[in-house]
Amino acid sequence: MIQTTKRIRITIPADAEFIDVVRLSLYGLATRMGFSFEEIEDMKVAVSEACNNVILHAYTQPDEGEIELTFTPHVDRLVISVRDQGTSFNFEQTVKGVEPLHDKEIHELKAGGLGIYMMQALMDEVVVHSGAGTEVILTKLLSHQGGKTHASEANHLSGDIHG
Amino acid sequence: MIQTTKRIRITIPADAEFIDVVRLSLYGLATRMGFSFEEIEDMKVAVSEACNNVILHAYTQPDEGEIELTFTPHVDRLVISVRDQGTSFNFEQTVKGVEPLHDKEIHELKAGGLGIYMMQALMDEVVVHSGAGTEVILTKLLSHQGGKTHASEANHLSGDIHG
Amino acid sequence: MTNPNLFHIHHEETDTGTTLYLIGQLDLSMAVHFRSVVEPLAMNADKTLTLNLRDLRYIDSTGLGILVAILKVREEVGQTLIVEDVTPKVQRLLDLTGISKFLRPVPDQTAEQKGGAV
Amino acid sequence: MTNPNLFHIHHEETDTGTTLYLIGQLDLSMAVHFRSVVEPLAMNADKTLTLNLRDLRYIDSTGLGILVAILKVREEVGQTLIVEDVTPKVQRLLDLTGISKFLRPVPDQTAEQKGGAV
Ligand SMILES: Nc1ncnc2c1ncn2[C@@H]1O[C@H](COP(=O)(O)OP(=O)(O)O)[C@@H](O)[C@H]1O
Ligand SMILES: Nc1ncnc2c1ncn2[C@@H]1O[C@H](COP(=O)(O)OP(=O)(O)O)[C@@H](O)[C@H]1O
Repeated sequence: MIQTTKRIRITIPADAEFIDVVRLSLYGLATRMGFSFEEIEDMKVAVSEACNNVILHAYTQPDEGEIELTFTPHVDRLVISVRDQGTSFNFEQTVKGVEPLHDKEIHELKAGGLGIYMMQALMDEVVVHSGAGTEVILTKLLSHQGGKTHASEANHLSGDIHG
Repeated sequence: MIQTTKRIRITIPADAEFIDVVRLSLYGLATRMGFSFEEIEDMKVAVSEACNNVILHAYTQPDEGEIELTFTPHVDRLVISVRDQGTSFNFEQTVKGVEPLHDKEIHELKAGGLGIYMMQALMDEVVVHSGAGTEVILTKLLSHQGGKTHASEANHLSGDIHG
Repeated sequence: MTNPNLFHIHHEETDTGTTLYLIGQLDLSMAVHFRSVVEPLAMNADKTLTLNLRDLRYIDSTGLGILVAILKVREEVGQTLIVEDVTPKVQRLLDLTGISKFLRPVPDQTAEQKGGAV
Repeated sequence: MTNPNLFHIHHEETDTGTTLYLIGQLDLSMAVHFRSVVEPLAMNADKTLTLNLRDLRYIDSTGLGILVAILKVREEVGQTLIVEDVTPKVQRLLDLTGISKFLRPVPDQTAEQKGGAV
């Protein structure tokens, strides 16, 4: 029903107050595509992590820049791009240091550094382009084992009569 | 908390499937601004009417164009612009014919023509620019008689401890 | 676990009447579907037609326009349209547009509180 | 009638301990506020500190990072952090990041089903 060439673009100020609007939009699109609630939660967190990073790391002046998001629904996946025009960073270098806390002792813990790890753990693909600013491209596949849920979602989409 | 110069821009395909995403974004922004649920419902309907009109009337080719929305939060109001690049129309002329069904008999009823009437009834101000396409600018004031609700909303916004 | 906003229709049929429960958001994306379901039922003069709006979370001029069209069809076949369990949110739009006065409320439930539809 | 997503904290104090109910979405916009509330409590070694997450609808690395910071503070003052009524959604993120193993579940409620936190 939602075709592959169409997309939604959302631009928000690089301000944490606006990230919830992005999550709500994502929720609206993803339910219509037939994603399960768990998949949608995964995407909400991953996209928020990308936005958090723009707000925390991309712009030197607080409340200056913008975050540009593009949601492109495909038949079998949702591709989400999160772009900023801020200072860039070396993703390959950074990603090497990225790790969860499973093997740590409590005194070794640091409070930060979980964002990129979570994006990678929650999405099927994470690609980062850094140059004039940063573009993070997050991809989530529509799972096929979830076919039952999706069929019933699709019913609601096409509005079939129940009962 | 949400400052006056900031704004959210959302571009969707001129396709009814995507309007719910706009309503969800609006809900997210408007609750944070402290609008009451009734005011938010009013805005959801009004913005949807503007989007419906783009989809139904602006573009000759179905599924061709886009709808560009801008949400600009001010201290005392939310201003929403809904723009298309489609065929324009004479708003002043059209608005004269706009009326609700209160004084009609059942056989006089027509199924259409309620959209502009509802926008005007539900918003505090409706301005339409027509030229290369159409821009509908919808304004809703943060009501002051609703101060009690807003104060408690604002508490949640600033995250005050309850209890 | 489904998105409560996605529109669907629950259909209940008795010997004397049909009740459609409209669930979720009735907007432009669902208008064609809704119309295709309700119009044939509206043309049947032998049965009452009731729309239960308890779980209708959203409606705009698209859905209201279909209600108007259905009202006219019911009038033509010498019947009425019963609309029940209207939430305040939806009632407000029915009042605003003037559609309320054409709807026959269910006597026992809504007549007194809503007051005075024909 | 409030947006259930807007974050706030409900605070319960007894002679022996403090329980904070985290309600709504804990994201970057609420991180500073949450930290300012929870950190002073974490430094108090004389009282237990419990976070009730029953109504926590969303958390991301921002909130999880504060949990980690609080864990460290509790460790330093020779205490633990009790986290109770964790929903599956939040549990998943605690497991994914490896934070689970540092949290002490409430014995009677979550010990068996969640299994094996220290
Ligand atoms: N959009 C961005 N612009 C600039 N730097 C970034 C961006 N995203 C991530 N980074 C860099 O990558 C690092 C790791 O990010 P992350 O894993 O999310 O953890 P954290 O944000 O807690 O440091 C950041 O500290 C930052 O230096
Ligand atoms: N964005 C637009 N582009 C072109 N024409 C428009 C647009 N919006 C409204 N119109 C014109 O105004 C008329 C009245 O609109 P409205 O009151 O919403 O009722 P309806 O859409 O049911 O006709 C439409 O029929 C159309 O001719």
